[in-house]
Amino acid sequence: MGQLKAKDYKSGVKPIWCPGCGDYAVLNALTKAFAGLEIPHEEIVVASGIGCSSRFPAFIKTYGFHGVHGRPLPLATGIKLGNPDLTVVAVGGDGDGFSIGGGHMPHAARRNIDITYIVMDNSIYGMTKGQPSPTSPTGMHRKAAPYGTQETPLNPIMMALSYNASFVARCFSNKLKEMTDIIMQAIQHPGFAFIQVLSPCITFNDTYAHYREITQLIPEDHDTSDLAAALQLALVTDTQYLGVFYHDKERLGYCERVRMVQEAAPKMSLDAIIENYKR
Amino acid sequence: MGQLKAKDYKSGVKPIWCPGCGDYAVLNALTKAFAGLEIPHEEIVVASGIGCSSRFPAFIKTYGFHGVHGRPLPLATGIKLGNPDLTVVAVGGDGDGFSIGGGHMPHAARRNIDITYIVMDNSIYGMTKGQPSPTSPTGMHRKAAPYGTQETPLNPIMMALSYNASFVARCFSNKLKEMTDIIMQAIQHPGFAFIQVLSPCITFNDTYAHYREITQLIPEDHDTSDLAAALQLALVTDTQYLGVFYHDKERLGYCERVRMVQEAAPKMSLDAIIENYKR
Amino acid sequence: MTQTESTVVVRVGGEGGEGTITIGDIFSRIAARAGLEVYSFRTYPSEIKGGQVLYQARIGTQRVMSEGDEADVLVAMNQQAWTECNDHLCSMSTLIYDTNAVEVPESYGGVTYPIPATEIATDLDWARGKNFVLLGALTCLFNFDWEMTKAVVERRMQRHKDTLTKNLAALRKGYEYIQEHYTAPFDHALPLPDPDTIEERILITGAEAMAMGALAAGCQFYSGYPITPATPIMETLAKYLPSFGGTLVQAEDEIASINMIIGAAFAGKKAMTATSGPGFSLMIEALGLAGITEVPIVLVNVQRAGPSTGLPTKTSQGDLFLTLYGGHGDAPRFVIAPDSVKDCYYSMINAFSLAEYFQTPVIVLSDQAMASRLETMPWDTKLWNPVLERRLPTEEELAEDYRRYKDTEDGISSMALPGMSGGIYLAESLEHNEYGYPDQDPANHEKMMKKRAKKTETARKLLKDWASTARRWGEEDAAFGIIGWGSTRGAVREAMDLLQKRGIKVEAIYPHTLLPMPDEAMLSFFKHKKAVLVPELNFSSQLARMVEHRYYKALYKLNIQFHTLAKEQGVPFKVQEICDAVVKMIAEEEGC
Amino acid sequence: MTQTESTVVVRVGGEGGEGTITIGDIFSRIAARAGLEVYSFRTYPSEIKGGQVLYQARIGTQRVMSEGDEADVLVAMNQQAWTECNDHLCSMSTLIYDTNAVEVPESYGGVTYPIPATEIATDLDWARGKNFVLLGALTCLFNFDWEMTKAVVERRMQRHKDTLTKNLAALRKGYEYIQEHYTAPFDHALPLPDPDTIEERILITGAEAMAMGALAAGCQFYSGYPITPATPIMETLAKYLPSFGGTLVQAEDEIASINMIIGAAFAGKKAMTATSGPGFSLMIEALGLAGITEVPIVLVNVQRAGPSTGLPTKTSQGDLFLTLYGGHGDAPRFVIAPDSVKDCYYSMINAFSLAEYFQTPVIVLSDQAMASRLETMPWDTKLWNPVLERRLPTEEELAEDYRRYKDTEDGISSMALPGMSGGIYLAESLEHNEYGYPDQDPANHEKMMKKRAKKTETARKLLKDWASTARRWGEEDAAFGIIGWGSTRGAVREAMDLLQKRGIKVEAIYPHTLLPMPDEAMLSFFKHKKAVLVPELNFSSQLARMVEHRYYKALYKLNIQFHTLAKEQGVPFKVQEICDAVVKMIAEEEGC
Ligand SMILES: Cc1ncc(C[n+]2csc(CCOP(=O)(O)OP(=O)(O)O)c2C)c(N)n1
Ligand SMILES: Cc1ncc(C[n+]2csc(CCOP(=O)(O)OP(=O)(O)O)c2C)c(N)n1
Ligand code: SF4
Ligand code: SF4
Ligand SMILES: [Mg+2]
Ligand SMILES: [Mg+2]
Repeated sequence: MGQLKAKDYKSGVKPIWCPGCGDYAVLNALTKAFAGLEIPHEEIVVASGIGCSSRFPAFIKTYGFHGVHGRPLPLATGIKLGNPDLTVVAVGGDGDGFSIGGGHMPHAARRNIDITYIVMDNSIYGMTKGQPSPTSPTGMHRKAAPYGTQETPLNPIMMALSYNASFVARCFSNKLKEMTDIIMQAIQHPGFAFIQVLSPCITFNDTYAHYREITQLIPEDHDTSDLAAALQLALVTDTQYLGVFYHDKERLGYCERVRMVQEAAPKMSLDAIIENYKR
Repeated sequence: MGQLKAKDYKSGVKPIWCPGCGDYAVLNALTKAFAGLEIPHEEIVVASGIGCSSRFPAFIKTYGFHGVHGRPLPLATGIKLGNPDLTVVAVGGDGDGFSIGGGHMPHAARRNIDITYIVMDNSIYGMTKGQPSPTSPTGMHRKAAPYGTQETPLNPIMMALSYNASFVARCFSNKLKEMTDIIMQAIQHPGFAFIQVLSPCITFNDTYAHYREITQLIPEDHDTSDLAAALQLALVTDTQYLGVFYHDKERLGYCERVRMVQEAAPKMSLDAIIENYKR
Repeated sequence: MTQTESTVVVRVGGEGGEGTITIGDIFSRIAARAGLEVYSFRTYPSEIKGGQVLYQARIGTQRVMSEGDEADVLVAMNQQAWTECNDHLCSMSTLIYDTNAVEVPESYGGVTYPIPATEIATDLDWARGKNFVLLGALTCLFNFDWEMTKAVVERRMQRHKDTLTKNLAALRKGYEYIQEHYTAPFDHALPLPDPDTIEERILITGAEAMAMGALAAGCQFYSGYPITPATPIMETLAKYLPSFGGTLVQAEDEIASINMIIGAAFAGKKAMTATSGPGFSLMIEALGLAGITEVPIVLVNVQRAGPSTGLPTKTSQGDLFLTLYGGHGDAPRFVIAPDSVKDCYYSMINAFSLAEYFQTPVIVLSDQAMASRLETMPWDTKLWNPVLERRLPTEEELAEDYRRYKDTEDGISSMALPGMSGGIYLAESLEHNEYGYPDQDPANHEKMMKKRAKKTETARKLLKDWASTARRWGEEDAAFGIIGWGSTRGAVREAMDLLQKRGIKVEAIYPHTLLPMPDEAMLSFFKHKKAVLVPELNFSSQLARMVEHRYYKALYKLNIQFHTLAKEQGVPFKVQEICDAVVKMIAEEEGC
Repeated sequence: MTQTESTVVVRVGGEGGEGTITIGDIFSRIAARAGLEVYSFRTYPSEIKGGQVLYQARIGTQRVMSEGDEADVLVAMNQQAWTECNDHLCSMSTLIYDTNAVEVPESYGGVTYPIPATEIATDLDWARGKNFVLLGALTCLFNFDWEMTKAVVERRMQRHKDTLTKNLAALRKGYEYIQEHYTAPFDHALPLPDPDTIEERILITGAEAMAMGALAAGCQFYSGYPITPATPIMETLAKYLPSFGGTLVQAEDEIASINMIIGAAFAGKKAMTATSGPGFSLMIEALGLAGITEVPIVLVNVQRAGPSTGLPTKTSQGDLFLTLYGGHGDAPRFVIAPDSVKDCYYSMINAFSLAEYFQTPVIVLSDQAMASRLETMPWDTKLWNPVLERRLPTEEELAEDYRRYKDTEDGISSMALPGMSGGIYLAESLEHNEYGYPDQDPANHEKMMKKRAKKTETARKLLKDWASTARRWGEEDAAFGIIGWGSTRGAVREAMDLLQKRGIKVEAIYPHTLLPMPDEAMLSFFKHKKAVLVPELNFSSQLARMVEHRYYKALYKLNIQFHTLAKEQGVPFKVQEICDAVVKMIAEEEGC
């Protein structure tokens, strides 16, 4: 097992992504992370929603589930609870995760379900050909917004922190090594880990140059156990910090809590339960 | 018009609420606010979802819409955009707003749609007889959670701030005067105003005493234009601060932005548009 | 006693929040404990407190099949209870009432038991206990043993320790009030069996029976969102699932619920959710996902009256079309319609069997009346049908070129579970090839559509051998028939008894699965019929339209006239309504 | 030329991202500009780049009704385009190809135009321009005027100023290459009309036509969520709505979309959304809300192949059942099925009329093929049917005891708008009384169910007088019939032409509204039929099942045999498939 390479985790199906799409880097980082952690293929499930980024599971050699738009989190939650021994990674796009699926993250976070959630955020709807997404900047012109978007972009890191997610990080497709490292930490984290990856859509919203300019690693002295400090970093938007904002190492993951409930529950047979209905 | 009293805004339909339910105070505060602002009955719409709190529109003498569970925000957004001259208030419960409807608030906030959204938060599902809600404390025992809830409660104020809502406040049903005053500010605010009301469910989760103990007015010197400061206050959960956390007086409301787009758009007839399809 | 001499209908009416349901429920349990058969019905407003509430318990010395059309005994906690009931009470009936809350005009000719319940309770410094005063009086009239009565109350109220003593005192006072003031025998008292000879039965609601069925089937994962009237299924499983190593998650909404159970089932667990109309509507998208990815899930829809929020606490059978046809594009699903509380239990076992074996979503279509009523049922663990399990890949399959969606003859392919080495595949919501990878080729699409659809035909064959795929009552050669589904069964069967007494022969059929339809049973049922009636609790006669369409050729050939009886009022059929409709049908057909 | 002598089918095939669709689209526009009739079809994978792409333009000197079964001319940009097409190309056909990308075996017997497109483009230092080289060659072969060709390209590419000059150079090179190398006349060239006599027509997609129809109807509010293939409706309205003082919101999801339009319509605006299968499934809950609160909304469902994500870029008619029956409980809705691009325009106007007048949701059921194809259509603003508006309360009504949900004879009650003094009411998702306040009384529920259902009957009466509630083609006394819906119409009409040439008489009917069904037209259609064929693009013959059920008595009485033709492959019918099915039906019926 120790001999597994990143490429062994590629399914061999040619990604449908445009050449230069930021999502390739995420595929590389995740396969590297799996290889680095030596997780057997069959003990991994990658679940996704719908979008370019969500086509991910077809390209990776693990069990996969390409679900419906916006629901990778409930799907992955069910998978993990269905078999807590699995390593479960949910992936998707910014439209998938912050627009139609935006209602699920608060609950994945408050359950602290032991999955890693990677959002490939390109601030655009790639698959449907370039409509503004919840993280698109105000004033962006697209066919669906010919007069420019009138909305303020959401701040996914702030949101994740406000949901009290126990692991919150940001990566950039251009920084493969850092991303691999963070994904490895996230997978090892027993609880809900959220990673926003700035992953440019080269076809409809090429932000590589912009992000190269405004991204910056989180200062080394940042205390990742300090939520208030994490919020301060997240508030800054003209610089986009990269790295781990917050990491709560104390809180129990949901699977552990479920296990404790099961342990606390009296063992009963159906006949014993039925006794209750006899009286 | 100037002679309107709060009671003139009551519909005469007897609320279905249990005696002592916190929602009565919200009804009183909102009617007082309407009277105080001298808004004619017919220029107001109160829209809601489903829940005890969401039965609200039947009890108030304005146009009303009792919609489906979790959707008061899209409904109210449509109403306001359908007729921007109206005063539109969305109301609902914590289950309605933070569970099934949790995906809508980020978008109402980033649009900055000119409506007031009042969540009567009783940390319980009242109408369905007492299941835990997203704001229920960890370890709470109910029929649906006989081993105690395993989730961390959400922090609605933090969430609203992280969505960059332009007006964010918390009230307590026991403090009618303060609530009335805050609702008046919210209605006058041209943009999205979010108010969390601690509104105990006397039947399934009587938190009056608890809240009397842990609530405290926001210090007078708090600068409501300072988002970072607001976040610090919101982080505190053993004390529940009451008052306005954040108020962005600069940002344009959505209706104004829509108006500007309409103004910028060239006036065209259908025939003129069709010309484009002739070539 | 109205329909059957050996049963009594006791109705308790009062304001919501006064403990009306509580004493109705406890009365049912005492009666069951005393060895009587019970069948209850409750209606309440969607308010939490306030609003008029009604609990009806029908008790008897033989099996009770419906809640009964009219009350024999009314316990009136407030004026409205009496007023509303007065029109329906036949003159020989009996009224027990709180004299401090209800005024009965002198002209009223029925038997009355006036009891100053509020006064008695207030004297105990426990005014809220007036309901227990009335309950005490009621049980005394029925000659129920005091110790047994007390034991049942103690058990039911064990979570309310603080008020138990006071309520017991109130109960006692009511019991004694009857003993002291009334010596004449009570008209409606039923002969009680010797306590030692009482056959073991359980008293259970449809919702609880469904939860028990899920446990019996081996359900290990539940995710659901509260909704009236489905919540009790979740609450029952919340209590017991952990004892079986299972997991229950209260999801953030119905969309999350169904996606979670799809995930858990994909991971290898038997998984289910339960909801009602509005929640079911929200699950339609993901139902198609389970269909195309071939993940076994069980969904319970406890129907309530729609459309939209409608009448959330009232019963209906208005979701049939949505359940049969609700989905964009065609994907297989099965539908089971339990027709009694007991059948709720078995239906869940069958639902899991079908879901797991066919890797297809199965919907159990129940309703508010059935899910929330108490019924006595004998407890036996014998299963009517084999329990079927998921087909897992063999070692050979996994060893080489495993194809998750292999196009087999019966449409069923083996399903690898994450963790199985060699079984890696993609569960894909896009049209896919046999390996699960996206494939948009026209021929592939057609092939996979056919593969999935084959499962329905395989199921139709399999179900033929199953006991009770369709239930039939009455005489096969009867010229007049009734086709029904779900919880209308009780009223129909009682109506048939009454009709039989009048010399009218009718046969009834209740399909257990509505998808696939039990064609053979239906066609054999039609054989001797001249006309059939399809009674159902919805506005547009949904079952009738479906059946008429499916079998119109047979109906035409056999010249069978089709009659519908649609009722959409939020309340169950009365036995009399069924009788009347049958009589009318016969009159029309016989031209008299 | 295959089906009709006066049309040519040009197919362009290549890798996604190579500009295949671009040149196909521009070619269509050039042909239209030259005065020819155009009907196009496109299929592409759901990938953004990569995957095989196909664009088919059928052009002709007279009205073209389908995309044509086979290509007369293939423009092959890559090897796969040629390989895939080879089987289908009849030997007399013509191949234009990039010699640098495609190898054609010597054995190939068709006419070929080998063009070193990549080389030519690379020589211009603009390798990506190879598609324009091929386009230039193609237009030259068809004798299209160079200046006109150039003007169309300039206009279409105006947003890509940076590459325009290079592409025009490539275009010119391709045009010249033909002029230089081929002098013999091109087999497929069509006679071109004198530019001055060309009748004014527009070239428009179904999606754009629906957007125009919405504007014509006075739509003022749109909220939608992107989804293939419905997005172009949103994008077109985003561009134009503000010019009419209207508002467009890109919502966070489909649930928000439909709730927003309900809100806007409640506030007084004509409001709509558009979506496809998965999004439509998510709207089912709120559709019932619009039904019970009686709020007028228009929903467009541009169908794509399901189930679930299915084949998102491919066409289907698989959502009919969901559209007709998708809802918990019964609430009225109307369904309109446009059957051509032109009809897309009028259908939207009719949809708003029905929605507003009846205060009921109306669903326009289109599909991917119809929405995304270009068709030439004459532009006339004459409306076929009256534009109906919402009934507002009179002053008298508002002055006293206004009842929003008054139970009127036709089921329609006046609708006050917020802002109207005296009109205050509650739009209520619970069952309600005439004022809108919750009322759970059984009799009230039944009354209000009936009130709402009355609107369907009123509409049925009204629609009888409407032009084109059902369209019929062919001879009324034909013994054989075709019943179809939506975009299969073109193939059916062409098939009828072919059949007629062979002396086979057929009549076809296309209901414009599928709910309510145009019963009179249907029954009159049946009169002389011996057998009917129902071709449709879904797996389970949904329209056939609905029609068969609705009219089975008539069908039986008239002894009409019912034949289905179901195709669920993601692609439209070929004309030949319809012909074959009709011939087969006739053979079976005539027993030969
Ligand atoms: C219910 C539903 N609504 C809409 C769609 C159409 N759709 C497909 S992908 C997508 C958005 C993709 O954006 P994002 O999630 O950011 O992914 P990206 O393509 O940018 O990676 C949408 C709206 C759908 N498939 N299902
Ligand atoms: C789609 C849907 N799911 C579930 C329900 C059932 N339901 C009604 S109210 C409610 C929750 C109410 O809780 P909350 O919003 O906190 O309001 P409260 O009653 O506490 O004021 C639920 C789950 C519903 N009506 N619709
Ligand atoms: S369209 Fe954008 S997001 Fe999609 S594959 Fe291409 S570059 Fe990536
Ligand atoms: S149940 Fe709770 S929330 Fe509902 S009305 Fe009663 S006190 Fe209020
Ligand atoms: Mg994106
Ligand atoms: Mg609540």
